[in-house]
Amino acid sequence: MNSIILQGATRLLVALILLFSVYMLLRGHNQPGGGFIAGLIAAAAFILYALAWGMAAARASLRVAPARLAAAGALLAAAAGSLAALAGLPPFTGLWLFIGGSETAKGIPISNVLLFDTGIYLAVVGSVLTLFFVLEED
Amino acid sequence: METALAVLVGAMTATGVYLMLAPNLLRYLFGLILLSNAANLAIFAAGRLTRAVPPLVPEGLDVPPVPVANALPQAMILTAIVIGFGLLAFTLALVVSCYRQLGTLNSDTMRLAEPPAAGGEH
Amino acid sequence: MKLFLLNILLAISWSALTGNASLLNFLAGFAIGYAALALSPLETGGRDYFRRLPKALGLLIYFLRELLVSGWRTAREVLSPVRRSQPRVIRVPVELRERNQVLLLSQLISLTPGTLVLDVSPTANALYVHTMFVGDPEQFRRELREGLEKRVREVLD
Amino acid sequence: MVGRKHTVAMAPGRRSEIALTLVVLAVPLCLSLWLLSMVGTVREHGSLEFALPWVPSLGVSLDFLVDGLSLLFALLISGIGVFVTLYAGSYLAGHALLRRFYLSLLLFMLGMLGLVLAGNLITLFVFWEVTTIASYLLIGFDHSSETARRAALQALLVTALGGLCLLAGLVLLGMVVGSYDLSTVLGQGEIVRSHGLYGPILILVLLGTFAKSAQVPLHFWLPNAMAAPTPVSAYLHSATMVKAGIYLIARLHPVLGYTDLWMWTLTLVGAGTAVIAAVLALRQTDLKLALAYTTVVALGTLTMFLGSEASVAIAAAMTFILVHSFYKAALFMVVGIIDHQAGTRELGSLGGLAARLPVTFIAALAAGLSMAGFPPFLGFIGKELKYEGALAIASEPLLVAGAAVFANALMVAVAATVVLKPFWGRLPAGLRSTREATPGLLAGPLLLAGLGLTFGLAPGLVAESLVQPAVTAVLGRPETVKLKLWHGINLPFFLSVVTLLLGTTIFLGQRRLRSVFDRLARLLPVSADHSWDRALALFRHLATVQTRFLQHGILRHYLAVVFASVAIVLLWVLAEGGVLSMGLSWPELTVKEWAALVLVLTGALFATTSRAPLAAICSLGALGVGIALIYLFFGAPDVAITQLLVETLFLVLVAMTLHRLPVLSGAHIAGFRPWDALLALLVGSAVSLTMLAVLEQPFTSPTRSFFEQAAVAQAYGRNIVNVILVDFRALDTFGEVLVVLVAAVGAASLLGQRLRGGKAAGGKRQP
Amino acid sequence: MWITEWLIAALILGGSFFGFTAALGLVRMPDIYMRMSTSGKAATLCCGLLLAGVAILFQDAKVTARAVAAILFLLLTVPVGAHMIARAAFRTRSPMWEDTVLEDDPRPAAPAEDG
Amino acid sequence: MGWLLALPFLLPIASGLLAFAARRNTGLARGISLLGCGLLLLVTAWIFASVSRQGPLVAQMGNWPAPFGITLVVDRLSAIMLLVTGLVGLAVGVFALADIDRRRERLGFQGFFQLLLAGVCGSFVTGDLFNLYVWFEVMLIASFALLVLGGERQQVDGGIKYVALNLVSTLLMLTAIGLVYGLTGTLNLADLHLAIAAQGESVAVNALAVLLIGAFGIKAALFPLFFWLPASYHVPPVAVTAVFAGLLTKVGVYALIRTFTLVFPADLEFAHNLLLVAALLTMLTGVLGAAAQYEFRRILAFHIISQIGFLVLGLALFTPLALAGAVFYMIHNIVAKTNLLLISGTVRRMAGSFELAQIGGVYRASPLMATLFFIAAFSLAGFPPLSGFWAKLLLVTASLEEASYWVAAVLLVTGALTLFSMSKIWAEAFWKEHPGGGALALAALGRPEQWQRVVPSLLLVLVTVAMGIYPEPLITFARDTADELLNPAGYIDAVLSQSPD
Amino acid sequence: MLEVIVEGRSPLLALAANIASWLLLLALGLCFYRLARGPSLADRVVALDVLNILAVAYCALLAIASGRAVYLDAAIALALVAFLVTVAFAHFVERSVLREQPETDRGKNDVDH
Ligand code: NA
Ligand code: NA
Repeated sequence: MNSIILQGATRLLVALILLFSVYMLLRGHNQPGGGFIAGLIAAAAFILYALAWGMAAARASLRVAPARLAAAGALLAAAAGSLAALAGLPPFTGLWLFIGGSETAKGIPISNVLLFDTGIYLAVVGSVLTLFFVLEED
Repeated sequence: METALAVLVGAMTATGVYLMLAPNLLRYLFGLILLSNAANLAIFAAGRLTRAVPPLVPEGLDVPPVPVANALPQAMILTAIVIGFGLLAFTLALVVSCYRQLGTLNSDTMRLAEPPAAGGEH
Repeated sequence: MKLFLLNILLAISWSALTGNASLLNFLAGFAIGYAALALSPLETGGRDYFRRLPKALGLLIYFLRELLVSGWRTAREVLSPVRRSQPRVIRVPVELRERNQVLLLSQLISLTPGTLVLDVSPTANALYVHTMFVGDPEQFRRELREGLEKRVREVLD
Repeated sequence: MVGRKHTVAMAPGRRSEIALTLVVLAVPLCLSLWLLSMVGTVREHGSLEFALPWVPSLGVSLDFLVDGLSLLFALLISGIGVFVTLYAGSYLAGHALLRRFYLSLLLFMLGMLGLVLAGNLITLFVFWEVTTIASYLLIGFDHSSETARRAALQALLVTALGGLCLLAGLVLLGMVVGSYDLSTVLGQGEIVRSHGLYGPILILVLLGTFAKSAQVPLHFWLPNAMAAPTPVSAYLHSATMVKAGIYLIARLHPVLGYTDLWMWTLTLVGAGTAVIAAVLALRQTDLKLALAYTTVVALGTLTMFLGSEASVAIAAAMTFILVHSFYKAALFMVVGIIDHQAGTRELGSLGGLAARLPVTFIAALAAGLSMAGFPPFLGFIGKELKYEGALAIASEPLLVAGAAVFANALMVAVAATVVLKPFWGRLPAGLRSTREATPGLLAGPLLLAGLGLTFGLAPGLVAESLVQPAVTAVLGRPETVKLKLWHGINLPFFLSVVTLLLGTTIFLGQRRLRSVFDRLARLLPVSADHSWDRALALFRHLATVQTRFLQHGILRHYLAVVFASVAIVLLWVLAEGGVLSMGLSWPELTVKEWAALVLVLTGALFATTSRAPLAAICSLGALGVGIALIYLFFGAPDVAITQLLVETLFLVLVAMTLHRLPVLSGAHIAGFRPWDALLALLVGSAVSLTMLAVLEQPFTSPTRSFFEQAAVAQAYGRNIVNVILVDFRALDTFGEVLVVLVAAVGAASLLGQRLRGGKAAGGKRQP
Repeated sequence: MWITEWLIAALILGGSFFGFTAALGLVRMPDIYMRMSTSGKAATLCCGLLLAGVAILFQDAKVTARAVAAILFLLLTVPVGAHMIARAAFRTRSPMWEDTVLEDDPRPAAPAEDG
Repeated sequence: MGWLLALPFLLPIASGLLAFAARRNTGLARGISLLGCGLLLLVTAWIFASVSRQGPLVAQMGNWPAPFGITLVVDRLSAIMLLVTGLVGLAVGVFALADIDRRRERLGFQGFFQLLLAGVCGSFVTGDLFNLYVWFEVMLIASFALLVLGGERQQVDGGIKYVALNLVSTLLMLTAIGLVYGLTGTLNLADLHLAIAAQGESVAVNALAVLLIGAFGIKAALFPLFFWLPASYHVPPVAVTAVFAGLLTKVGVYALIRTFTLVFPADLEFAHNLLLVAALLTMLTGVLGAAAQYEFRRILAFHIISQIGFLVLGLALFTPLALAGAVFYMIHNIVAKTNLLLISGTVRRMAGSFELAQIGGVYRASPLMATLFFIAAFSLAGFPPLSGFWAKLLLVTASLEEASYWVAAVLLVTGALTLFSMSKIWAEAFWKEHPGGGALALAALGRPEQWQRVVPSLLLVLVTVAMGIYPEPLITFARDTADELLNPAGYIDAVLSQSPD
Repeated sequence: MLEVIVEGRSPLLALAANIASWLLLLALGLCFYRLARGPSLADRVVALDVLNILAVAYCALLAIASGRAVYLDAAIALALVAFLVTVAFAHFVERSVLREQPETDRGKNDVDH
């Protein structure tokens, strides 16, 4: 749309929104947020990018085709759910690992649940962007 | 509280249905949005309402100290919102495609798949 | 350099957002900020960041005052039964070299109640501003040049 | 394809055809011999049974019951099958689809044998329908002809409709008896006849058999079925399949017979059929059609006799089945030969062929004499027995005898016509080059006619071995049947003489009579064939009208019907349950909650009433904010955030597409639609009331407390909603993401495809 | 203690006052440019004051950080949106109040069939 | 166990996503898709074998005990539906190789197809009401994409109606499920049974039953909710129609059977009456609609509706025999109907059109296709000794045993009218000479295409014939299924008693 | 302070919150009025924009009134993305006119009534 104001603001906003999206993703398990909300926010960042700088630029910055991103996200979610197989548990069973845990604090949690949420995040970003690009460009 | 939501859902349903019955596909789409929101609110009300206590467990506790809002309907609504988003977006694309291909958004004149003669001699 | 600073800034905001000042969290914020920056449309090249911080604070205070004052003025205008305003569209030439400066300036103008940037000239050397409480356009241009524009230049030069 | 190849290379093709015919011929031949070998046993022991399990859970087994009745029919089927196969091999020599013909014929033959030998009602029905299918294929054998296709369809539908009735009847019968096993069923006559369902069972079964055996008014398909090749007509539509109905009537005689309903139905329908068909037969100028109608006469006669419980009448029927099969098959073959050799079977263009087709003539004469009931042919015995049987029928001997005499007289006339008209008189110029048929064609009619003579001279050959066991089986009690050529001068003989005289008179005065009959026939409102067409047209019209009414292609009417039906049923249920009179308490809401509700409601109303799509879109945006506020008020921040984000992104998507849609023109403006508004109100109130009905109930949920207890302790998360989404019910979330993904890729492939050819927009630009 | 209470109350009331005037401006102003001038910024001001109230109330670094973040985000986004829509209205010649003084019009000449 | 039960949807999801990723490389995508179909058939066969041996299989997703997590349950009904889905999936998957053009494959046909199968299988394995909704949506959105894939004008037109009416069903279903939760506080089907039984019959239960009948009735194309089906089933490529015809509406019927045997109490008489009336009208309107059509696929489409009536009738009568009949009919119908559509595609390829007036000569051109059609069509019309006969016999017997003579009459008349339509197709497309020259011989299609078209049809016809000639195993299975459905105690025990691993 | 709020022991704040609630709701209603009246799409979009910002304010107010910071998250999310709608519609407004839809009356291109 070629507005220097929009473009200028976007320089900072895109980074901020992306950052915020990761924040929402990571805290989702304990506070409002989660993969889906975060994915929508991240998609909003790229949509903003595209509105300000054009579709081509936004696509270029994304580096992968959004549909692929979506498929990869869904596969990641499936893989995260399938990790339970390694422990001989049913699909989508949460596996938790607490790094540096002590008597009082559990330490930093690493889990396939977060991986699952990340898959959701990527799938949502990819899907929403696919939709946006196709509706905008066709 | 739920009673009010029930009435609201009914009203949204009514307006949504009225819109969906219009010949213009965009209006159908708007009606769908209304109906979809109404369905979500219905789920919300069905799980019964709790004022202003989100289903979060505060730090340091293992269970919520006070009665919190019912979490399961919220999860259901989240899923439904997302699914609704996908369906609505696809429908939007279809409407666009429809206008591009058929040159109209008036569903009364969309008779390509079921031409007036197909059911007999119109 | 500028990017690096920005990255640090992002890492700090991350720590603030998450409310966790640990080194690990800061590093995580740095990494996430790095990725976010890599994806965002930033220009390269850098300037000294710390030199401008006090100026920026000054600008902020100046702006907040403007904001409150004009906010009150618009509120009065809105509430009063008679219309006292005289809307105008004024062309404001700017002597800012960088687009970022134009951006900041126009953001500040737009944020101020009663003024609104309608358009930017193609070469970014003039703004078209819609104003409501300006009696004399020349005075408005002067005030802007010596007020906001100067401060913006000081911050971003 | 096979056939085409064969026409090109004639000689080897012919050889392989002959080989094929021989192979096919082996089937009925072996079957006949095998069946013959059972004759003695059956006469001794009454019946033989073979049982194979098939569908025990439904009480259906692959049982075969060989008793006098089934053996008689089975022998006829396989025996005549031999001749027909032989005949067909010559008749269809060089035909492209001979192999398919034989396949259908064998299918038919097996079906027919299965039908008459089946020892289980359902198994019997299975074979019954197999014969229907085979008949359909054979009638439509000349598939490129519209007439053949129509005739095939007609035969199929009429017999299949009958079949459905039969199925219902048989199932009911099985239910009443408690078994589908034929032997069991046959022994339960008393129970069946006294059961309340006897009437329906009888009517249903008889409808099936009448359709199959071409009883008036369901007879019309049979003459049309003459579109089939002559071997088929000879076999199916005269000698065997049409007698399947007769077989079944006879078969179920011990169970369903012995009542007034049975007697009157069969007698009246049979007599009516015989008389009407006789009249119709005489009107025909096409030899094959004339024969076809006499088949209907014969079937009517048989039905009539089966109504009786007198053993003489049954013996007459059984004998007549034999007689009729022999002469009718022979005569069909003769007509086929005439058609084949002379190229026509129109009476008007035939004559004087006796010199040209002497052997054919002999066969025709022999068969014709049997048909007319001259001694010493089996036909004579049959006719005498018929009159004896008619007179033995207790209730209405005169009616039956009268009908029999009338029908037989007409048979005499038709026989004379068929035998004399083509062969005597002046040979038309066009037929000078007619040559005698090949032995393959002649063997069948000659042998069949010869059998008629042989059994006439020596009736003992069939009396005790075939007819008597058959009668025993039909009546369900041991009977003795003696067949004699000469009974002395008695009432039946007198009737025979009358018949012959009457027949001769009719034959001689045929032309005059034909006009009388024509007038007579015109008195009947329409021919059944015509009615069939009318019924079919009416049905098609009905189908079209109802489809046009329901499936009209207008989307919003579809939607209206869907909404209306759900809403009306729902409201009805709610009203029944007293929800309409349910007391409502005023909701205790705070100001801000009211405000959010009002906001949402206003948004909905604006979205509905605003004429322009753009205004509606903005209203929906506002409504979304209101809904998000409601979610926030009642402790659902995750939902609220998602709602806001989704709303925002959807509006962005809409905004991105709007410029391609006609949102600025006035075309979409529509007025108020009162009916739609009414419907919308109905739906809305139905939903509201349903919700109220549900919300009125107390709510307890074990899952709720489980999630609250387990979120932190077992799933290590403090946001219970998120824990549900990614852990407790992760599968839902996974599915939901798939929906969005497919929606996106689907939209991309829908919109991205035209501009970029094969490439979809979603992944088209690689960095 | 009471100072905080009064401060928060003042912030709440001031904020909502500006929010109200913002909406009132939206309704009362005669053309879209004046509506935007009086509404968006005032609404931002309203948010700013209320968020400041939140920060003061909670006195928690995390909450304060988020409140500040929200204010910053608003300061970044609101003028951009306002500018974009104003520009669109301006470029598409959305009608101005008749008393507006149009000093210099950068837009191409309006087509003849206007009206 | 958890893995075995999750595989029916995980496999097609994985192959679908991979096929999406590889969609520009059509060869690879085809390979992935076919492999997926093959594996799916194996897995479903394995599940089927296990279930028929040891009764309902249960798996708790996420290792959370029922009713808190999502439970997968495969009882006999689910197992047979899964198996037939695997079969149809493989047959259509192979057929699609010949039928779907390159352009559509590049647009992602294989991926959508696999995800459709995933949705169908997911619906069959889940033991959770809301999860059922999710799988329905997966299925629905994949069907949307498939229906309009290629974007021809007619497709878009039909697609609009399909989408518009199906979305109503989705929203109805969602509302109904939400309210069911509101009434019972649970979503697990087995738990729902207990909760609703504890409530007793109330107006709320009745109203929810109506809502669910509405929602599933639209999916199942029940009268008067079926309009979307004839409006759209003739517009996509025939492979798509085939898999739709075989599976989609049947999932709706499955859901009806599941809810009205498991969730709602058995004495919900008004619902059964409602279903009965709807079923009868469905049968009649569908078959009349077919009689009015002169387009191969539209005839078949209307027959789908009529046959849905048979299935729902089995449920409405609610006797062991009737339910067994419904189950048997469902399997028979899926196989025969899918096959008929596949054959219609091949006929169109040979004769050039779906319009009966414009085609003909296939009987002469290809005895094989003629035989395949004949068997499938007459099986559909209920002719013995083909599978349709036993289905019809079961239902007729069931209705007569209930003394529902009208029902039996409608059943039989519908059968006859089906015959009318089938013989119409036979006479026009097969017997009649081609009005414009002649139909292509099968051999003219080229080796791979010939195989890809014939082998699936042949496979399905063999199933039809086998089911007809030796129906005993399936009938026994169907009766066991019916018993299991009418006595859900075993199912409930299996679900609620199973503790996580 | 927070406990005071949560336990409802501050009549001053409760009163202030109540008044503020009223004012903001009134404001939302006014936005709605503009939204409905238009007349141009730009007017509606501006109204929607203000409505969104006021919703952010309302979230803040909720956070104060309930003493729960979670409402802040909704506020941030809304603040970050709501203006996208405005930008997108601005995009549309410019595009739809500049692309010259023939039936469009330029001066009041998107006047709906
Ligand atoms: Na299941
Ligand atoms: Na179907």
